[in-house]
Amino acid sequence: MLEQHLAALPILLPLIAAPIALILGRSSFSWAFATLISACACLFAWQLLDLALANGVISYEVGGWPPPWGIELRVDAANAFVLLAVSALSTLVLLYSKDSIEKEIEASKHTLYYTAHLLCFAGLSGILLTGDAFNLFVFLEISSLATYTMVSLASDRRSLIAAFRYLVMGTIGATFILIGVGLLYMSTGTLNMLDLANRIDIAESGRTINTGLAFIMVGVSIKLALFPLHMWLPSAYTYAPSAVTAFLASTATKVAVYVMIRFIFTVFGVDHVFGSMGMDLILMALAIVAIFKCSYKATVQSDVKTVLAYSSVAQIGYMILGISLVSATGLMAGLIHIFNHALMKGALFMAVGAVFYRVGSVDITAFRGLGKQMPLTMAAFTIAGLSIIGVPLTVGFVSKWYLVTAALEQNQWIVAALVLGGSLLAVIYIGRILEAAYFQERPDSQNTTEIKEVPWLMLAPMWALVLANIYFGVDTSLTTEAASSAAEWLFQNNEMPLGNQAEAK
Amino acid sequence: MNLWQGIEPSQLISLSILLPFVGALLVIATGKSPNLREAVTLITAIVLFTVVLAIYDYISQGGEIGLELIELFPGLSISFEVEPLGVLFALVASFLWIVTSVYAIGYMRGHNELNQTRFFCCFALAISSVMAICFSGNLLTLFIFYEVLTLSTYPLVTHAGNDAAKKGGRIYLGILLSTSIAFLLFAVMATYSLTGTLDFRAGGIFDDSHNKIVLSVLLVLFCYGIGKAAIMPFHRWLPAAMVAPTPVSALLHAVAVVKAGVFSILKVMIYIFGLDELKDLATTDIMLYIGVATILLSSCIAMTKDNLKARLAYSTVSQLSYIVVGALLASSIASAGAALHIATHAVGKITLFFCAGAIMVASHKKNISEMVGLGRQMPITMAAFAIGAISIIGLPPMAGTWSKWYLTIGALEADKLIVVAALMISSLLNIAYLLPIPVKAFFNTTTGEAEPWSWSETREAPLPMLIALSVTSLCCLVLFFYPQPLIDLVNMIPGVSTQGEG
Amino acid sequence: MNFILDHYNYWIVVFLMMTGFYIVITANNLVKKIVGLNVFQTSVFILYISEAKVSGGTAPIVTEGATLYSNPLPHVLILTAIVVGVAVTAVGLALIVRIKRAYGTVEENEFKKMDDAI
Amino acid sequence: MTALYAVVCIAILLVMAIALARAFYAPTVYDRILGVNMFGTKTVLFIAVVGYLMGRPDFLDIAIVYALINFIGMVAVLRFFEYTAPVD
Amino acid sequence: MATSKIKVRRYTHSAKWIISLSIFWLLLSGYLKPLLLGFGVASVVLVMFVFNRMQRVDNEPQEFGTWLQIIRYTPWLLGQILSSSLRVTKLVWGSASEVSPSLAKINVETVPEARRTLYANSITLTPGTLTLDVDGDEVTVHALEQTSIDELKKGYIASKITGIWGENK
Amino acid sequence: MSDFIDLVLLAMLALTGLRIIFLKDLFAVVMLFGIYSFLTALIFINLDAVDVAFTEAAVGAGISSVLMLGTLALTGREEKESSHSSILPLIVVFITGAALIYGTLDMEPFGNPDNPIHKHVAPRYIEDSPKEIGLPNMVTSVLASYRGFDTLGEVVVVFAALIAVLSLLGVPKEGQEKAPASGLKSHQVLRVVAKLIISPIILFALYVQFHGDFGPGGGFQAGVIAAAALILYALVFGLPNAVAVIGPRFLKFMAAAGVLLYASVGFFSMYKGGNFLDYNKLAADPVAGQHYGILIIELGVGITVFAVMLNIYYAFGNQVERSNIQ
Amino acid sequence: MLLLLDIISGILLVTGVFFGLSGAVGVFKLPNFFTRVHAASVTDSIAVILIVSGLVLQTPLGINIAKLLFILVFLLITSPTASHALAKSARHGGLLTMSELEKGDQEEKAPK
Repeated sequence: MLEQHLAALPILLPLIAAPIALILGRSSFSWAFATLISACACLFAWQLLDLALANGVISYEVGGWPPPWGIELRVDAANAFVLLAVSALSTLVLLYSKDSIEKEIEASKHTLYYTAHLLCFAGLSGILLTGDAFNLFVFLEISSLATYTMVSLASDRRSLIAAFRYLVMGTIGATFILIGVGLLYMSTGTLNMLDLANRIDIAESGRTINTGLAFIMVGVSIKLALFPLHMWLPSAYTYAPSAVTAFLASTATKVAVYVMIRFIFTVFGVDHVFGSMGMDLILMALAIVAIFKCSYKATVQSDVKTVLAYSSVAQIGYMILGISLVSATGLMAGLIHIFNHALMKGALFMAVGAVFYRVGSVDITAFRGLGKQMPLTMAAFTIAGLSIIGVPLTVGFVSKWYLVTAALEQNQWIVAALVLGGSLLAVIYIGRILEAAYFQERPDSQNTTEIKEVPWLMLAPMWALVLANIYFGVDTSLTTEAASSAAEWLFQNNEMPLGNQAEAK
Repeated sequence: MNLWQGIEPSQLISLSILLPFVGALLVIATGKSPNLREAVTLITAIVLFTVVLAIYDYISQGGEIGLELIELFPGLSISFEVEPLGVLFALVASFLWIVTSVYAIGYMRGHNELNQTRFFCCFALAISSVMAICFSGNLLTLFIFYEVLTLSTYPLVTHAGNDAAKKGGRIYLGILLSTSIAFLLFAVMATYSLTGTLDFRAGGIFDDSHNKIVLSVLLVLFCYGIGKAAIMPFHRWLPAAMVAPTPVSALLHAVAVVKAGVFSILKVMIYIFGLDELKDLATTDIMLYIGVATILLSSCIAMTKDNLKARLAYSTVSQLSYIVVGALLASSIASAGAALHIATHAVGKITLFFCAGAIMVASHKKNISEMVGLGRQMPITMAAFAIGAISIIGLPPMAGTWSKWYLTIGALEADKLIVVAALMISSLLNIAYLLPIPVKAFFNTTTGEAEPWSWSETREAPLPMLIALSVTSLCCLVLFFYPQPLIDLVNMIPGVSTQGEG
Repeated sequence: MNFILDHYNYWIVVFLMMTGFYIVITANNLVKKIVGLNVFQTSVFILYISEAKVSGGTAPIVTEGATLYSNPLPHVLILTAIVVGVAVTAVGLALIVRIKRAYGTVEENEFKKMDDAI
Repeated sequence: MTALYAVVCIAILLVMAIALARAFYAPTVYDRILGVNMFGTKTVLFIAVVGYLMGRPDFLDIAIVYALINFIGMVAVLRFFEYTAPVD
Repeated sequence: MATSKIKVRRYTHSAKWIISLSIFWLLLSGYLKPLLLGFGVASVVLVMFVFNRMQRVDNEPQEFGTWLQIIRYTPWLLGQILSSSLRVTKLVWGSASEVSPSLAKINVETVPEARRTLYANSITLTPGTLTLDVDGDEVTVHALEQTSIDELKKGYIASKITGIWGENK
Repeated sequence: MSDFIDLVLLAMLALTGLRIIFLKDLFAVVMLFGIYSFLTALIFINLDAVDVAFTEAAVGAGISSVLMLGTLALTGREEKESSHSSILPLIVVFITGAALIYGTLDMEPFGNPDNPIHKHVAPRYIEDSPKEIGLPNMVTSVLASYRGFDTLGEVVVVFAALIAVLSLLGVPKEGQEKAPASGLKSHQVLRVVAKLIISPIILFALYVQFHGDFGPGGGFQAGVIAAAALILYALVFGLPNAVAVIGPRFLKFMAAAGVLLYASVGFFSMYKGGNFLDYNKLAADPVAGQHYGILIIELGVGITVFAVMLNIYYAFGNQVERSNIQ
Repeated sequence: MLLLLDIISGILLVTGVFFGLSGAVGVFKLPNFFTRVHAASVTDSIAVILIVSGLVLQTPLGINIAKLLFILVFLLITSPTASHALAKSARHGGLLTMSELEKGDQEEKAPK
């Protein structure tokens, strides 16, 4: 029973849990319930990944209708891998948010927050698992709406503007995707991604399809905050409540990156997108500019959350760079970085949230002397920060290693050099914060005795992520296996049969 | 030595790495009681030395030790492999750790430093990573622990916590991390993508099938990527790191950090490029001359520095380039000289730093101009200083003689007369900036009149410090008369020999 | 000529979309931005529905005598999309109300000045 | 009959266009509302007639909805003026 | 006694509503399948439930006329509408100067309270006049021509309404 | 003829769009937006998309406009002069538009029955759905059964919007004392008429709910219409009265219950051994199963949409009344 | 018989449209707002009545007739209500006085 529906459960569980959480009403009930559900979903995601690695593709026909007539959920190594990261992060952030949210959001809205979180999680799972282009749009909107809610929940008034900007940009992005899907549908008559891939006929209606491709790419790029379209991200991440930022930064954009991978590799085909359209060059250029421009911007910000937000944009550049290298290794590097970056940024934002919890500010000056007052938090921040820089024995190094390897494989020496050059900027922006934390004294005006370590419920998930940072930085077998089989699968999946009963009709 | 007989040889490696690590943890655990903490440090240091000796024993009998830990990437793991050069470095480092620990105990107490626990802990961590570097079996392992070393010494550099320390620390970390990430990592990965392996192999892993131009570029990247070797213009971190407490400077500049740098360079030249391949590369000469220029320029800068530690720092920069030059000469003798120089310079320079620290603790003097007549107050210290200085200059009967000798022979053999000349000039410069210090201390007096010396006026540094600097200065002497074990060890390095080609 | 007759519908729809898009980008007032967003989305809906049309066909509800029906699938999609649109609009407007309360204005250039914008 | 429906349709479209013009350019805000209201009622009629024109008159439900929404829209506008004094 | 009368009135009122709504449902649906009829019953019950809640909340009783009253009133109204339209049309296509708009307040004490809405809407629909305001016993009327006002003041419509629906008590 | 109507309506749309750009009076903008939605819905009817037209009219012209007006009541009517130049946006828009036009060049002719879009997936819906599902309205079949998952998503989107609005604006408290100024007290005529038509409208909404299988309509449209009826009540009689009739907390519960009702059908079919939302398993006869499934999920949709729309209006209305009192 | 029905409904439709058109023109042509309301409101009603009746005559007996009649009733109730409410609102908004008082000197009571 469970086995049969495994592919649907990670979406359905949070989807159903959201209204129940709303009905539960009491904030502690809904918190416990949401966490439990998220943990279950995480467990299922784990099993799914196992299953996908063992059996290849799992197809689930919702409503019992075979694709392309019905909606199909399609699990392979790639999305199961990302789903695992998302669900794990969701669970950890929920654990973390109990205390953090109490501080940052007024009590009457806690239940709404947990509901929104579950909705967002459900939306992200849906985006990952669905095999239907339009269904993807629907889930995209579920997660986006929940995201706007969560961003605007912060008490800072600037969060409202951030959320509004996010809403406008996000909706434009979604509408672009809608246009793209419409154009594709028009020239193929189908919405199922695999079926689309089989039926796309460049010779017949190339211009329509190419336009569709362009619109989907731009739309997804807005959602994943690719460089010139990233304007919404820094303010949204900065002013959102800490737990929200931790969740979004580590999942939402990653899922969008996955969507881009999915469209490029599964729907349009590498040969077309990169071969004849030359999209790889555009993506590569944008990714590199993103890495440098945004890393630089990160070095001159004074608000630590903004620093990390810009860093996120830069890191997304790395993922896109991996994709744009057009090789299995590059794609694998991108996928690994999706997973790894979730670990790093999750931990970093949680640590920043912990600082906010105690100090009430996340300006860089607020970090002064915290190395002594909040040793565990700052140690977590340090390790995760080193991971962002790409220091060996952390996950950051693993991603960077594969990325450079991929670049060198393609004889893109300059790209490889630029990737490494980009990490130098990370040294600067992480270094500034660490220096404040460890080598500057707290200003006397602030009462230093009150600042102590945060509650264990915040520390535990933070350190879980930090340890994961190290664990997956040393034992790379799981990530590498999953990512490489996913990458290989994506590269040669064009001949896959459609659904379980593809031959039925 | 039979202490470790019962243990599987491969476990000796992990033991040598884990010991200081465990020591560091113990230091944290015993942080509340200084005595216990220092006892732990000392005992760990001594035990470690015995382990390294055991390894040496095993190696000198022709044994081979290897250890593969975890597979980081498919086909690439963190692995260790003992070879003579590494043993040499490990011996030096582990021995000097004992000495430095003794010294540091005296220094820290004498100076009433804060955060001593952090200090000893990071110290032990640094040694741990140095051990890992010594025995690393491939470039990846080397790179990883190279980075760990940088990070674990950063808190040491900024130990004082004031603005100057922070600034120094920033430069230190900035240059070392950025060069290693931007150049070294890139070079490592390029090597991997070219050859498909990163293992250290006798004779190198590159061969004629690889594009010479690419290799030339790689050579430059390696040389600059290993920023710890302080080749100009990436030498700035070294003087900047002088803000650290003296035991740290001693460790950083004589043993752990800088030697890890030149050791890495030697290792890359010998085991990755291979000396034969190295000869054919266009950039070898360029780098060689940059090394030569570094030697001369930094010697000149050293002369202008009045601050004793700064002078010593620039001296270190120039001495490091000896080793780089030795490696880049691509001759077996020069390489042997370079390898030997690791050891001889280590003992010499650490003596000098010990002395500088002792002077600071005892008389609070930092500048050379203030040290006039100091020899009367601190005769033992200044005598040791003189010994160290002579060793650095390369005059008999001090250890430095041997390494300089082989370096010069190697340069001659390679027909690089400019290098020979540079070595000579540099020695003269060494004399010019080092010898005046003991001379002033002993023979000049502030009043101009030589007053008779008496014990009542001596205000030597605390006893542990004195012991430490005496031991190292003695080593300088001993290694001159009894260098054979080291030379034997060096001769065991494939392709390197003190006997010249053939 | 035939080509124009076959495609004019799409072209006007494109024009409409761009009108909405332009309003979203240039509008200074947030309410107008939301209106623009709606215009933009609504135009996309027309694109879909245009795709579904079959000349000579009739609405996809079974009736006697009809053989040619328009394609029902885009209709379904757009039903969903309309709902999504109104959901986004409601959230956007709610945000505007809060912004007005927090800043006293809903003109973009005015509250940009109030907070140091990033 | 179809031709007649067509003519009626076109005529209603014309009326709608005029109402639209009023809504575009109105001397007072009330004229604008008047235009919009007129547009709404004509739309209801248009839907009814178009149903007959296309031979499927069973979509009158939509016309009902239009009428309803048009009315609610008017009420909402009036309600709006309770709060903001109209200026023109 | 009085309360029971009100109760009875409320019941008959509800019954009227239920019947009208049921007829409305049947007309809309046109299906006589048991399932849909069941839905119909459920719907009417639901609507009545909501309706009663509204009644209780706002306390504004509504009264229907009988069908007969409506049927008697409608043709007259239709005729009025037609003539009014003709007048307006003439005005529109004629020259604008013919318009001489005017404004008046008319006393409508005779019209029962519950019929004032009907009265007001009827005025709007009849030739040349437009109700602007219903305020207690006075109705403000705008007319295209003064003559219309005079006609109104004569109480033609008012008497028509009271004639059909009865006088103010 | 149909093409001609299409063209005229599109032209009106284009003019409306253009006019919106240049109008600075936001009230007029919102009015024109209402017209825009009406026109769009007319086009939908003309293009045979009756269900969509139904929804667009109710949502675009109805709910959206009402909410926009509510917002305007709080934010003011005038748009101020924008400071940034309009050259860059114009270029962006022009490029985007040019890309789309380029894309249309390869499009199949408008309305041609041989287009690929009509040849691949759709034929099964048109030919087999009356047999497989047993409903004359194909849109309902596709919406509720073939793509029932999408519709679940749609309901959740609406639910998410409720969560967002509740968290942003809050809801009016129940059992508040009646604010004297609320409602259109002075419009006596309006009150009488509104009261008269509200009940039939609700009944009409329920009719739309239960007849979505046969004609245009369904849960979503029904929910919106019913909500519109109560919004009318709230507009005329004041928010406190409306809240007293149906309270926001009950609506919140309803919104959640609707989603759960929908999902429970899916889980029930899982329990019966089918996939999620596989209605064939709900009854012994697959067609009957489909019918039951669709009825119930449409009910779920209707309940949620009604509750959410009304509650969102409450939230806005509450803001307006509060600001009015102050 | 059928022809007769066609003719009658044709006439109804055409006249209905004509009235609608007149109203639209009136909305532009008439001099002030309240007169324009007259035009719009009255012609709306007649147009609705005529056109819907025309359609009813073309419809076979069934639910469609019911719906048409419902539309008719609904519009007949709401349309004058809306016009009235609008005019009232306009008057309260202060629109009445401007053009009215210039001409209407015969008014006995000037509105406030």
